[in-house]
This record gives sequence, structure tokens and C-alpha cells, in this order.
Amino acid sequence: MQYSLPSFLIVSSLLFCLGMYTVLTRRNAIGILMGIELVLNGAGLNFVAFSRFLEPSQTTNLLSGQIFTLFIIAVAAAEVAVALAIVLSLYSRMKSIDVEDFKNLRG
Amino acid sequence: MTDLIFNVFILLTIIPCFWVALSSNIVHAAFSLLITLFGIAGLYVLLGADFIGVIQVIVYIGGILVLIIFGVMMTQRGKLLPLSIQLPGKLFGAVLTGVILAALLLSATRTLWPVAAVLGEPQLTSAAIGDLLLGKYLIPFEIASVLLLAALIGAVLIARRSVRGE
Amino acid sequence: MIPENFIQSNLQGISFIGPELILTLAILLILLVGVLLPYWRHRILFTILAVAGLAGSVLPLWKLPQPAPDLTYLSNLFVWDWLTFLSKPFFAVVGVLTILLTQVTGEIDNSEYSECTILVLAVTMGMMLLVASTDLLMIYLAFETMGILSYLLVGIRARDERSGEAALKYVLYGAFTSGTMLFGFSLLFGLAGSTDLLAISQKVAFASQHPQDRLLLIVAILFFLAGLLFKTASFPFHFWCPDVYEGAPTPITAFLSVGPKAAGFVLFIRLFYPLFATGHDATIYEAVSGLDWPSILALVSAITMTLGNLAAIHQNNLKRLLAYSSIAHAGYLLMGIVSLSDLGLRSVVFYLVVYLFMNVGAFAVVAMVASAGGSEEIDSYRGLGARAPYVCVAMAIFLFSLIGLPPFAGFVGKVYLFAAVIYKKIYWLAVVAALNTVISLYYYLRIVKAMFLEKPTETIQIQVPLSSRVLLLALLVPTLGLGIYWQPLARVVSGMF
Amino acid sequence: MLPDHLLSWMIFFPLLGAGLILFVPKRYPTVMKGIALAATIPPLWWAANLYVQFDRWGTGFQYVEKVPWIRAFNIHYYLGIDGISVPMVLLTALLSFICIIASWNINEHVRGYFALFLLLDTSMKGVFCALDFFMFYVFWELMLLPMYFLIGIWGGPRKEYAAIKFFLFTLVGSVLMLVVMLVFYFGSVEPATGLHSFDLTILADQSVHQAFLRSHTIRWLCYLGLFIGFAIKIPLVPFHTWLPDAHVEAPTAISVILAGILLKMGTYGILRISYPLLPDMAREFALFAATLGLISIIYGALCAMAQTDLKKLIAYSSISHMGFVMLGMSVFSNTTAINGAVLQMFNHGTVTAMLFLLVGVIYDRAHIRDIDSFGGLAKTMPVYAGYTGLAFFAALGLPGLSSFISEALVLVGSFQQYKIITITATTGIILTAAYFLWTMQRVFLGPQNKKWADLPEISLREAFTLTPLALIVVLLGFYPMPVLDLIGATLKHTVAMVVG
Amino acid sequence: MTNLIDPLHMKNMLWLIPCLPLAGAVINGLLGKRLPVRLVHFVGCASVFLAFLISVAGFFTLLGIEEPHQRFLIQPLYQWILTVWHQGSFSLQVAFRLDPLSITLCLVVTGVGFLIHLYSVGYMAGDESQARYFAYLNLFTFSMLLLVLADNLLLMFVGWEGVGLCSYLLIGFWFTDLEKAQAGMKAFIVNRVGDFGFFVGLMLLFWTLFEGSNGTITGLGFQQLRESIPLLNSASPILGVGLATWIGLLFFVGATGKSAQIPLYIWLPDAMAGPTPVSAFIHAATMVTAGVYMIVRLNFLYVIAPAAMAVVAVVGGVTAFYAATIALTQNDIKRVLAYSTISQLGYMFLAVGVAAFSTGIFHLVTHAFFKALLFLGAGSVIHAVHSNDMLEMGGLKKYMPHTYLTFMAAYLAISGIPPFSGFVSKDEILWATFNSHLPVAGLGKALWALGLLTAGLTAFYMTRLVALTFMGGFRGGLEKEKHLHESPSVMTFPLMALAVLSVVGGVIGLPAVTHLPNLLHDFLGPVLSSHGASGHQAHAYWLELLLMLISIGVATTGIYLGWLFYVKRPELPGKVAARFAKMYQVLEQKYYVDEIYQALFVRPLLKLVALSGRFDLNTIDGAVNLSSRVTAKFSFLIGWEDLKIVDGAVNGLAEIFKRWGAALRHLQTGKIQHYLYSVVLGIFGLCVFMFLF
Repeated sequence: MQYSLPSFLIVSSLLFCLGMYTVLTRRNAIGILMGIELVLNGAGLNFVAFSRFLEPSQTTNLLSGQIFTLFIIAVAAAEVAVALAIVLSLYSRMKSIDVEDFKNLRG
Repeated sequence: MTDLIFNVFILLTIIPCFWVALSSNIVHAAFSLLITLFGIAGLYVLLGADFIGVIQVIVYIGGILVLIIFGVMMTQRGKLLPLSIQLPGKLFGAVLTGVILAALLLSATRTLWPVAAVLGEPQLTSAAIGDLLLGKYLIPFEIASVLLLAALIGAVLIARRSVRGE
Repeated sequence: MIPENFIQSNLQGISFIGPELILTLAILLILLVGVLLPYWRHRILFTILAVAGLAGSVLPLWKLPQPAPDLTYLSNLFVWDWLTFLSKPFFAVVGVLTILLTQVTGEIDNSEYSECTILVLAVTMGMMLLVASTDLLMIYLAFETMGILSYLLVGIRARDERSGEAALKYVLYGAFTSGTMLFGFSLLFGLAGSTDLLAISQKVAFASQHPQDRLLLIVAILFFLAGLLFKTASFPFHFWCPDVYEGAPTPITAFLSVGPKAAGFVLFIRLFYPLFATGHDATIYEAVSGLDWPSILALVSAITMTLGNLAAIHQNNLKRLLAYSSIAHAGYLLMGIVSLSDLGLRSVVFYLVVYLFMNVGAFAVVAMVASAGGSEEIDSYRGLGARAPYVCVAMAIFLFSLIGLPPFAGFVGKVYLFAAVIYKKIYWLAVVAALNTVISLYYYLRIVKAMFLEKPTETIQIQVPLSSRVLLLALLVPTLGLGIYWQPLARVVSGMF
Repeated sequence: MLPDHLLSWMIFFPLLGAGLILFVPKRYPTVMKGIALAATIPPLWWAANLYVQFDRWGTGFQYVEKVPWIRAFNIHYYLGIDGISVPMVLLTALLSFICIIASWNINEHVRGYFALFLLLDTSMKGVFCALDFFMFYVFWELMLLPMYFLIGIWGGPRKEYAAIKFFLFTLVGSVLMLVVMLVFYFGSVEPATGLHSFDLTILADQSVHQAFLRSHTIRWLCYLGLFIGFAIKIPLVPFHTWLPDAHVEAPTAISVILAGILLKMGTYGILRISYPLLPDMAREFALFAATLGLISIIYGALCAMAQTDLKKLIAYSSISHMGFVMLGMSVFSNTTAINGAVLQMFNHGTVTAMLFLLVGVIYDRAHIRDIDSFGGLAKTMPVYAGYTGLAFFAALGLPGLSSFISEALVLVGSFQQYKIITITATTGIILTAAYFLWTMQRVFLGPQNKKWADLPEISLREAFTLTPLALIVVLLGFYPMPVLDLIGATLKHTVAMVVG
Repeated sequence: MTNLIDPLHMKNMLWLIPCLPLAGAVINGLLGKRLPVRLVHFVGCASVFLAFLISVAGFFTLLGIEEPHQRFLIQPLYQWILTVWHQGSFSLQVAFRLDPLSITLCLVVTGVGFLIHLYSVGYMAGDESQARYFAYLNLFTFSMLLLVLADNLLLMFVGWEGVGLCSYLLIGFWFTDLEKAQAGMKAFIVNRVGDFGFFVGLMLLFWTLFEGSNGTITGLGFQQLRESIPLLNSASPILGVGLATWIGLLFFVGATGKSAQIPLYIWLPDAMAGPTPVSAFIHAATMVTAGVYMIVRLNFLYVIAPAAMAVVAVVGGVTAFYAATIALTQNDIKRVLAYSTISQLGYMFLAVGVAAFSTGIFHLVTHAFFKALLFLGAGSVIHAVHSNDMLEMGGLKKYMPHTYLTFMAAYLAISGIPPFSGFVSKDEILWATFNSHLPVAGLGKALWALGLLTAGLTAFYMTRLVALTFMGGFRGGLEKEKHLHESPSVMTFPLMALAVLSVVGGVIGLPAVTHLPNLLHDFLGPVLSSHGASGHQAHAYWLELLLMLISIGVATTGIYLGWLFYVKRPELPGKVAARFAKMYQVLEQKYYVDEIYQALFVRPLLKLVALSGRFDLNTIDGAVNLSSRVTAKFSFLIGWEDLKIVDGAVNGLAEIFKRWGAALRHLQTGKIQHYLYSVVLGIFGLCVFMFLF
């Protein structure tokens, strides 16, 4: 593939969709979490790629794309921490992280 | 040369990624994710975002992924369960994902992105990013820290109980 | 090197986010008290600190200049318009009510209490920031602050399995949908090369003229909707809602049902409108050319309210019932969004205000009854009217208001929303909403029926403490008052758009 | 003597009483009842004064009060009465007063009962006096709440079902009305101010309607929405199933209010809102409405005949009688029918109130209402039988009693426009006679049933509630002009407006 | 006295005629229980007597007016109904009209009424609810007088239904007997069927005139109707039949109800369940003649509707004959008299049908006398025997001489023996029928023959009645025989008074052949349309005489046969009955008309009623069941087969929602996986819609 914007977009789309597929098909809560990470990384790659390839202009700063990715990483960290805390707390009681086991709330 | 490196990194990103999605072993999946994230860090560097690449390695791999792997390890004690759902569900998921992928690819290639006619030389971004973070993005930066702090407090609260085994 | 003017403008702009800063201070204070004075871990202390923080956060607002639609600050990250100005007290009230509700009910343990107040304050701060933001990055950050911390709030009662399950569902669902929305953000950034909403909206308007770009816009809109409809608990992204609402501690449920939901709707106004609608001047908006999302949203609105109402009929758990009711109300609120007019936006804001009081009121009663020895099941409400008349009358008023019967505020809110769609001549939606009102009557009345029309199955006396009664009164007054004379609020809302 | 803002006083005075009742300690139920009674007397006095002082020849609204309420929506606190409102207000005031007395034996949740009753009283009077569509709607809906509780808490064995059915049905009607109301709001522009308006007097001016409100489809749909809303309340036959249930389960006084006043609101609404706002559609729907009226008359009578529950029978008879009102209101070639219809509203209010009070009397004693389980009661309770006979004969339209005049006027008037329908409707009077007499026979005549041989005769209090109504029934039977001259001018105006 | 009969003065007193009995009714009805019985009697009788006196004064007042066409007094009391619209109005007054026709009826009603009130004092002695009885009776008198005196059709209708009410109340006077109560109900409902016709006729009449006169006709006053009736001729016919005919027929339907003609006569025999004085007063003398009165009152309408007249005549004639045949076989004394009443009413309709209005009224008056007498006599007998069954009577003449003698007077009158009143009036009817100009050729003669035959039958069954009751030996058993006694004088006095009237009543309408003035005819003349004079041309005295002789012959034959059958050879009836067993049975069972009506109308109606009742209960169920089927489909589609759809006993609209709600709940599976799928599916679905729109 060429070093061009579409190539990166294709990669990021693949990341996004594989992440989505992971989210859909995993029964393991942490597995689903990994899928979500892929989705986030797809978005992050998009931002960085755009900040590289777009036409710079007077009014906007393309670096904001990179900054965005920075924040995505920070948010992802918080998210993973929270999600893992929840998963672990559930695991300590239920001895399971299979999402199929968590269906007491329904109807 | 650049293209070669570029393609290597792409493969480094995408192939383990499939593993993440399809592997039947959660540990394999976790390590595949590690490789993917490395690949993405490489792509960042190739895109001239050296700072982000570094952060990706330090925070994402050094922090988040370690956390995930830690989680995986901690939760492997119980009964071994099928990692994924049944085949029909998978197929259905694959179809849906495929459709959305098609839409994304189509839009990625068709859209008239306002790309620069001539690709500028990549520049070092650390300084500029630092300026922005202490300038325009100072407030978001602070807010992110509040978020992390609060998330930390909450996560500790919840996890503390689980460690105590209540 | 930091440019001088950055510092200058930051210093000026910081005063605009005074409320958030005060909240942060309060958070730190609570944290310090919690850590340094472990023997002082009394609920009331944290409550006072948190309420003081929230109350104090509103004070700076009156020192600030007159809001204006184009008054942005902090490098265009935020805007200082009437919506921002009024949302901050709104969310402060949401926070105060939540804190007080946590205080008067015993659902949150003392050991979790300080963390709980911190998280509530932080989420409130996130919501305040969210409504002020006009930059994708800021929106994302605030959105996630609100989201991630509310996952924690749902799971805070760690001793409870249902709480944990709810938190897990919430976090996975929320992270996935917000990730999807983020991907949509990234696509729009690619189109505009900027994270500033104004800049993006110009590009979108421009791009919508090109057939090649339409697919991208559609994808972006759909990804945006995934996030927004998730936050507002609308079909087809509502599935998390009943489970999370049921599993979460009741005060938190009340909080989620008004706070993040309101933030989601404000985000529609703040994010979705500028990007995908044009023509603010004419008091009527239009969808950007070629993208008929209003029709889709109208459909979503109709399905949401019908689904919420129908599914609520069979619920025996009051929290779950109210969760479905809140889905239905999201459907009603979407009518205001669909109408693409100033009247529609006003109606959304108006409805959110009255919804705050009546819905928190209803949840408050649920929490109080549960903590006074009853349960959340409808069975424990049988004959309650005779045992706890004050609480039950209050509950009945909240429920009638939720149905939308005069002379309660919910009725006026509904009139606003109906007016909005009828103004835009979307009659079918008005009729669907009207019939939904009838369906909703059925399940709301089930509760009223249980309380007043049925004989008690048990004879335990329900004692509701004075503090709870005062809190209920504080919720009753606006619920009733705004139903009889809402001109002041109407004027405020009219000034916003 | 009379206060300023007479209508406001009349409407809200009971509400003051309700507020006062809330503060009476629980151990003084009689005080609560006394307050409730006291709260209905001044409105009755004012209503009587209103009746006397009302200018019979004026076609406009009188005793008008208009204050801006919600400027944002151009909503006004707007009260006023015309010839159609006055008899309804009078009837409301009278029946409220009577019903409080009839409720004297309520001993369960006394505070709630009387407070809710007075709230109901306020909302009913409000409906009959409101001239702002929004206000009308508020009062209209407000009525549902106390009614729901009054049926649901103090009702019979299936009270929950009946109460919710009542609520659901009527709410269907009112939400449709809400939609139509907003369509009218946006569809009209007040010429003086350029604002949209809820003012019924302004909306009645067809020239304020904007272009889209002139479209036939919109008008047709609007009329249909209003019509369904009101038809449920009346109730016309396909929309009537809530009524028998509600009546059977409601306590006596509430049945009285329900049949005596609430049903009239449907027809009142048509006169007050549908006709003035959409006169062209009123003409277009007239045949349809008349047909529904006819179906109600015949079908109601047939169903009444099939009943074994006394209250249900009367409930169905109400459907039948309200059918006459609808039939009469659908005639625009003369005013005889519509005069008869409005008179029938008043007469049915008094007659059916008597009927329900009478059923209450027997139910209080025997605790059943099954027609076939009685027999020979005329021997046991001759005075009671006398009152019942009067009420029954009034209900079956015996000449010399009030309903005859109104039904005759309706029939005579309708005959000009709808020959076949009217002739078929006239057969209704045979059916009505049949089921009332049959009931009379099964309950009162025949050999004395030993089981009920020692039922006590009607009490003085009960007689006191019945006597004023009986007097009105007889008086208006011989001399209906007191009502006819009240409504005549207004209805002439109404018909002229509809005919255009 | 001169003051009293001053027209101006009289005019203002008219209201007293009906209102005095009303006052009596109110006093007795409301206070009766607390008043001493004597006072109740006094109030009851005196109020009617006073009304009678005023009527007499009114009669003389009218006579005192020179010009016959000015002989009417109208007292407007108050505006009754007024509705005004732009093109017209509907205005009715409560006003009383005293003219020769109404005064005639007034005198009969108050006069005979007073006698019967008096009689009742004796007859009802000892009954515990006499106050109620007298209140009803007074109320009836009031209603009847209202009917008679009313100046407009609707007011007349008030009286018309009022008498029906009182009839209902009095038939079911002894309501603890369920059969009696049912008889009352039957009477009222059958009358309502007639009233339906009356009312529709009234509406049709008003609107036809209203439209014909471009809105200048605003009321139903008789004077106005009379003047404007030609407008009916210019109205376009309905179904090819002129409006006058339609209206005439509709009113006649009303008349058949009230006056017990075919096909609505069935209530009258049952109405005998009431106390006998009631039967005498209401169901013989006055109320049942209201139909005749009404048609005579509307004579101006009927004369322009010959077809309607013909129908009236035919129905009258046939009813006369038909009822007489039934009367032949009845054993209940009151039933015989009831059928006889129907039969005699048939004569009256025959008379008015052939436009001999005054003759109809004449027969009405004489019939009132002799039939009241017959009933009162029968009442006296029943009072003594305590049974209605003639087979348990016999030989009463020696125990009850006064009753017997007075009864004989009436008997001869009804049988048509000259010079008794009945003969005069009946013969006048037959003569008028013979002479009539009905639209169908020969119909008049045929009806005459039928009338003649009926006269013979009448004489026969009356003879049978008299023979079974008074002749021979007592068949009621010894125990009863001991208690046989003559009635008290308060009962016999009215009998005597009526007997005198029955004998001499004929003088007011002497036939032309006597060359004496026909007083009644002349008196009524101004009220009647000129056309009605057809029966009295000054020609063919020989023919009239001949016919008179024939009718006398027929009557005597009838009497002779009756005497032969029931006195001379009492075994004959049984033989004849055995010979014509079928026919006898049909007659005895009154042609099975009650049963036929039951099958034709009552049962289908009850079926319809039951059907409606069930339908009403089930409509919602039906809707719910439909929706449940839809729901079942829906749940099948989404793959949750376990969703139980409860068929059957469900009620309430809410059930529909409930079921959909239940179906929807299954979407909320609680599985995170499904929820995550829903996100992607949601995006996908919205995408599809986006492209569709």
C-alpha cells in the first residue's frame, strides 16, 4: 500500500470493524474490552492520519488531531481502569467474567 | 523504503488484530493486541507524530495493556469458558461488521478529503504539542486529570472491595 | 514558549468556568477530608461540603457578562450563551438533589459515601462542561468524564451483585457506543481539519453538496446518533437503560435519568444542530441538504416512546418501570429535536426542567419507601396510601405529572413538545405521542392504584423522616407550581433560542 | 350582595373548602362534611342569582373575566357564560350540593373523599365557564383525577378496573383534543396582536384561520379528533363501554355526578368548541353524528333491557338518552331540536341524578342491585316506590315530566332534517318504556319478597336529596320555558353560525 | 248564574275543569295516607263533581252564544314551548279549548266520572290504599280532561299519554299480583306503540305545514291546523301516497292503540285486571274513546284523506265483528264486556270512517252510559260473588234486584233494542255506513252488512251474559250463596243514574226519520267539516226506516238465539261447541293473537336484547382477541415461542397494551451480547432507513 491517506483510513476502518466484531462475538468481558480498545485506536489513528495529510490552513491547527489522540489515550486509560475494576469486582463475587452469566437484570 | 516500512507496520497492526478478534485463547488475544498497539505506535511515528507514538507505547502499552493483561491473568482462575459466542452469532456479527466495513471503506475512498496537495515534511511535534497543552488545551488537560483522579478513586473503591473478597 | 496571549485569554476565560473550578475544589476538599480525617467520615459532613460546592458553583454565574450566542472563550473551546448559562444551575440542582437523596436514603454505605459524592460532583462538572463545549475534543472529554464516572457510580454499591452487573452492562455498552461516536468525530475532523464545531459545520454544509461526500456524512451522523441516543436512552440504543437503572442505587438512578439524559439532549442542541442543521435565523432549521435525519429521528422518537411505554406495562419493579418510563420520555423529548425549530428547542429545555423535578421526585419516593422498610417491588406499595399518605400523595403527583395531566408541570412540558411538532405539522407524531400518553397512563396508574385503591398486604408502618419530607416538598413545589404558572420559566426558555 | 368576579368565586369556592378540609383533624369527620356542604351552598346561591340576572336576550358572553395568564403562549384566564353554560352551571351547583348530602354516609377516608369531591366540583364548573381553549382543557383534564380516585377508592368490588377504564377512555379523547387544540393555536393569528391564540371567541372567527387550517383535510381531521374526544365523554355508542363499568362501581354520589354532569360535558364541548370553531365540518358531520345518536338511542335501550344490574341499566339508559342530545344537536335547519337537546342535557341531569340516588338508597339497604332479586318493594317502601316511579316515568319521557319536552323537541326538530332517523329514534321511546316498566315491575311490583320485607323506608335525608330534583322534573314538565328562554337566544346564534 | 255562564267569565275558569281533579289527585296522593278515609272520598268525588258543575256551566255558556260558529272559548294559560330560528319558530301554548266537541266529552268524563267515583267509594270500601286509588282516579280524570280540552296536538298528546299512565297505574293497582302488574305494563307498552304513530304523525303534520306555509305555521293549535290543512294537498306525496293520508293513517295508529282496535287491541282484555270501576271508567267509558275523539277532533284532516278514512272504517268494522266473535265464548264477565267494548269502539271508528263524525261521538256518549253501567253492574255482581267467572254465577236477579234492573237497561241498550240509547246511536252508524261514499265501491254496503251481523252477535253474547249471570240458578256453591247481597246504595245510585241515561240518552241524536232535530249533530256541527254531514240528507226516509227494521230484527234474533241457547235449552251451547270444536277453540283462545304477537314481536325483541347485551359485553373481548392473535404472530416472528398468549376471558382495552408490552419485554433479554448486537443492528437499521428516506 502507498503511504497515503486512504491507506491509513483503510487500516483504521479495519481496526474499527475488527474491534466491533470482537465486541460482538466475545463472551469474555475483558475480550470485549479489547475490542473497544481497537475501536478507540482506529479513531486515534484517523486523527493522527488526518493531522498529517490534510491541507494546513491559517485558522486551524492540524496538531489538534494529535492532541485529540493524546486525550483518547488518556480517556482510554481511565475507561479501562474503571471497566477492569468493575469486572474484577464482579469476578471476585461471581467467579466469572462470562457476560452470559450476567442476566439477572432483564425483562 | 518508507513504503516497505509502512507496509510492515500495517501488517504488524492488522494481522494480530485479526488474532485479537478470532483467537480462542484470551491470553493470545491479549498479546496480539500488544503487537497491534505497537504497530499503531509505529504508524504514528511514520505519520510524523513521534510524541503520540511514544505516548502510545508508554501509556497504552505500558499502562492500559498491562492492566488488561493483568486482568486477564487474574480472571483465569475460574472455570474455563468458551471465549466467543456460537457460530451463528459470529456469522451474523461478521455480516454486520462486513456491511459497516464496506460503508467505511467506500466513504474513506470516495470522500473528497481536503488533503494537502504537497505533503509537508514531518516536523518534531513535542514542543508544539507542549505549547498547545499548556495553552489552548490547558483546561482539557486539567479536566482529563480530574477525570483520571476521580476514575482512580472510584476504581480503587470498587476494586478494593473485590480484593478484600467481600 | 507559551504565547503571552494564550495566558492572557486563558486567565480571562477561566472565570467562565468558575463553576467547574469550584466543583473541583469541592472534590479535592472532600477527598482531603476523607483521607485526613478518617474519623470524621460522617455522611452529613460530605453532604454539606458537596451541596455547598454545588451551590457555590452557581454563584459566579451572576458575576459574569451577559451571555451571547457568539461569545466564546478559552480559544473557542467553550461558548457562553444562554443555554450554557442556564444549564449550569440546572446540573447543579441535579447534583444537589442527588446528594440530598443519597443523604436521606441509606442505599449508599458510609464507607462509600465520600467517593460517591466526589463522583457525583465530578459527573456534574462533566455535564456542565459538556453543555458549554463547542469543540469536538472538549465535547469528547466532557462526554467521557460524565460517562466513565457514571459507570462507577452505578457500580459503587459493590456489595450488590445487581449493581455490579448493571455497571458492567453500562460500561461495555457505553464504551462501545462512545467509541463509535468517537470514530464519527474522527471522520468529521478529516473533513474539516479542525475540531471547532463552527468550522466543521461550514465544511459539512459544503460537503453535503457533493454526492461523493454524502456517504461519509451519513456514516458520521449515524455514529453520532449512536452516542447521543445511547446517552438519552432512546431506541435502538436504549437496551442498557432498564438494567442499569434497576441495578444502580436509586439515588444514582435518579441522577442518571435526569443528568446524563439532559446532557444528551443538550448535546443534540449543542453538537448535532450546528453540524447537521442550518438556518438558525429563521427560527426554523433545516437538515443539511440531502440528509433527512429528522425523519429518521421522528421515527426513532415514535418507536422509543411506544416501546418504552409498552414495555413498562409489565414491570413490577418500580425502578425498572421508571426506567422504561424514562425511555418513553426520551421519545417525547426527541419530538422537540425533530421539530427543528426554536420552539422545539425551547420545548426540550422546558421539558427537561420539569422532568428533572417530577422524575427525581418519583425516584425519591421509590428510594424513601425502599429505605423505610419497603422494597422497590410494586407489591410493597399496596395500601401504602393509608400508611404513608404524604409520600404517596407526593408520588401520585409526580406520576400524574409524568403522565402529563394538568395542573402539573409535566402537562405543560408535554404541551410544549406537542406544540413543537404540531408547529412543524408533523401531525402523525403528535397523534402517536398523544396515544402514548394514554398507554403510559396505564402503568403509572398501576402504582397509584396500588397505593390508594388496594388494601395493604402487610401492616408495617412506614416512617419517613422529616428531611425526606422536606426534600419531597422541594420537588413538589416546582412540579405543581410550574403547572399552574410557568410564565417565568417560559420567558427564560424563550430567551434562549 | 354578589361578589365581583362572580364566576371565579363560584368556581374556586369549593376549592377553598377542599383546602380547609385538609386541615381538619382526622377525628372530626362531621366537621369535614359540614365544611364540604358549606362550600357548595354559596356557589349554588350564586348560580341561582346568575340564573335570575342573566340577560336572556344577549348573544354574547356575560360575566366575562379576562386576565393574561401565560403570555408566552398567549393564554388567558378567561371566563364567561352564555345561555348554554348557565343551565349547566346551575345543574352543577345543584347536584354538587345534593351529592354532598347524599354522601353523608361516607365514613371511610372522609377527608379524601370530600376534598376530592370539591376539587371535582371546581373543575366541572371551570369547564362550563372557560372561554380559553387551554383553560377549558386544563379543567377538562383536571376533572379526571378526582374522578379516578372517587371511583377507585370508594367504589364497588371492581372499582380498580372501572376507574382505570374510565380514565383510559376519557384520556384518549382528551389527548386528541389536545392535538387539535394546538393545531388551532398555530393555525390562527389574532388580528389585533398578530399572536396565536387559544381564545375561543377569536378562534370562532373563521377569518383568523390561516391557510393550512382552511384545508379541508385538516379541518376534517380536527373535527374528527374533537368529535371522538367528546363522543367518548357523551358517550356515543362505539365509545361507550367505559360508562356501564364506571357507573356500576362508582359510589352513589359519584354516579350522580358522572351521569348528571360529566356526560353533559361531551355535548357541551361540541357546542362550545366543535361548532363555533368548525361550523363547516359540523354541517358535514351532522348526518354521521345524528346516525351515531340514533344508534346510541336504540342500542342503549336494547342493552339496558338486557341488564340485570339496576345501575347498569340506568347507565345504558343514559347512553340512550344522551343519544337524543346528539341527535338534536345535529340538526341545523331549525333550533327546535337543538333547544330540545340542551334542555335534554339539563333534564337528563336531574332525572338521571334522581335515578342514581334512588339506586343508592336501595343499595345502601340491601347491598345488592340485582333487579330480579327484588320484587314487591312497593309494598315495603311505598314512598321510595313513589319517587322511583316518578323518576322512571320521567326517564321514559312521560308527558308532563321534564324529559318529555326535551325528547319531543328533539324529535320534532330532527324530523325536518332526518325523516328516517327520527322515525327510527321515535321507536326508542317504546323500548325505553318497555325496559323501565319491566324494571319497575320486577323490583317493585308482584308479590312482596319476604327477604326484603323489613327494609326501612327512605330516610329524611335521602328524601331531601330527591325532592328538589323531583320538583324540577315536574315543574319543567309543565313549564319548560325557564330553561328554554335561557338557552334560546344563544342557540339561535349557534345555529345561525353553523349554517353560516 | 248569568255571571257564571258569561263567556268571558267562563273563559277564565276553563283551567279549573282539569285542575280541580289534579288538585284532588295531589291532595290524595301526597297527604292521602294521613287523611281520614271519608275525607279522601270527599276530595276524590267533590273535585270531579265540581269539574262537572263547571262543565255544565261551560255547556250552557256555549249554548248561550248565538252564532254557532262562535261557540268556542279558548283560555291561553302560558307559553309552553318556544324555539325561534331565523326562518321560523316552533311555539306552543298551554291553552284550553272549549267547543261543542270538547264540552260533550267533558260532560261525559266528569259526569260519568263522578258517578264512578261515587261508586268506587262503595266498591273500594275496606281497601287499604284508597287514597292512592282516588289519587290515580283523579289524576286520570285530569289527564282525560287535558286530552279533551287541549288546544294543540302536543298538549293533547300530554293528556293522551297521561291517561295511559293512569291506566297503567290502575290496571296494576293491586300490584302484588304479578299478573295484574304485567297487564298494566302490557297496556302501557302497546299504547306506546300507538303513540309512536301519533307522534310521527304529529311531526309529519307540523313540518309539512311549516314548509308548505314557508314558516308561517309555528304551532299545532287546532284552529290553525284546521285553516291550513289544505296545504297538505299541495305537498308532494311520499311513496305515491298523499301526505294527508299518511298523516291520517299515522294518527289512526295512535287511535288503534288507545282505542283498542286491530291490531293493537290486545291490551284491553288484560286491562280488566284493574278494579272494576276503573274498567268501567277508563277502559270502557272514557279513555278508550280518546282515539275516536282524536279523529273527530282532526276531522278536517280526515275529510281530505278519503283513503285514510276508508282504512279507519274498515278497521273499525272488522274490529267490531272480530271482537264480537271472541266475546261469544268468553266466560269471564269482564272479558266479555271488554271484547264488547272493543267491538263497540269498532262501531265508533266505523262511524268516523264513513265521515259520520257526530254519529261516532253520539255512539261514544251512549256507549259511555251503557257500557259504564254494564261494567258497574258487573262490578256489583263481582262484589257480591267474589268471582269474575260467569260459570260460577247465575240466578242473581233475585239477590240483586237493583243491579239486575239497571243491568237490563244497559243490556237492552247495547243489544240495540229501541228506544234505548244504544239502538239510536248504533242504528245511526249503520245508516251512515250504508249511505257512505267510500272510495271503494260497495265497501259501504259490505261494512253495513258486517255491522249488522255484529249487532246480532252483540245481542247474542249479551243475552248469554245476562242469562248466565242473572237467570237460572246460582252455580257458585252454597257457601257463597249465603253471602250474596245487594250492593250498598252508594253503588246502586250510580247504577240507577246511568240506567236512566242509557235509556233516554238517545234523545240527543234522534234519527232523521223521527223528524225531530238531531241535537248533538247540530251542536257539533260547527266543529265538524261540512263534508261530515253526509249521513243526514233529507231523503230516503223509507230506506232508513227499512234498515232500522232490519237491524231491530237482527237484534231480536240475536236475543232470541241467546235465550234459546242459555235459558231455554242450556245443553245446546255444548253441542254447538262440540260440533264446531276447532272454531270454538280458536274463538275461546281469542284467535291466538297474543301468542302470535309473542312469537312475532316480543320474542325476537327479547332475542335482540339479549344479543345486544352480550355483544356489548364482548366487543372489547373481540378486539382483544384479535390483537392477541396479532401479538402471537409477532412473538412468533421474533422467535420467542414461549410467549404464552392467554386466550379467552380477558377484558379491558389495557389488555392489548399489556400483551404488546409482554412481547416487548422479551427483547430485553438481559444479555450484554444481545445489547451490543443491538447497537450495531441499530446503526445498520438507521442506515437502511437513511437510505430509504
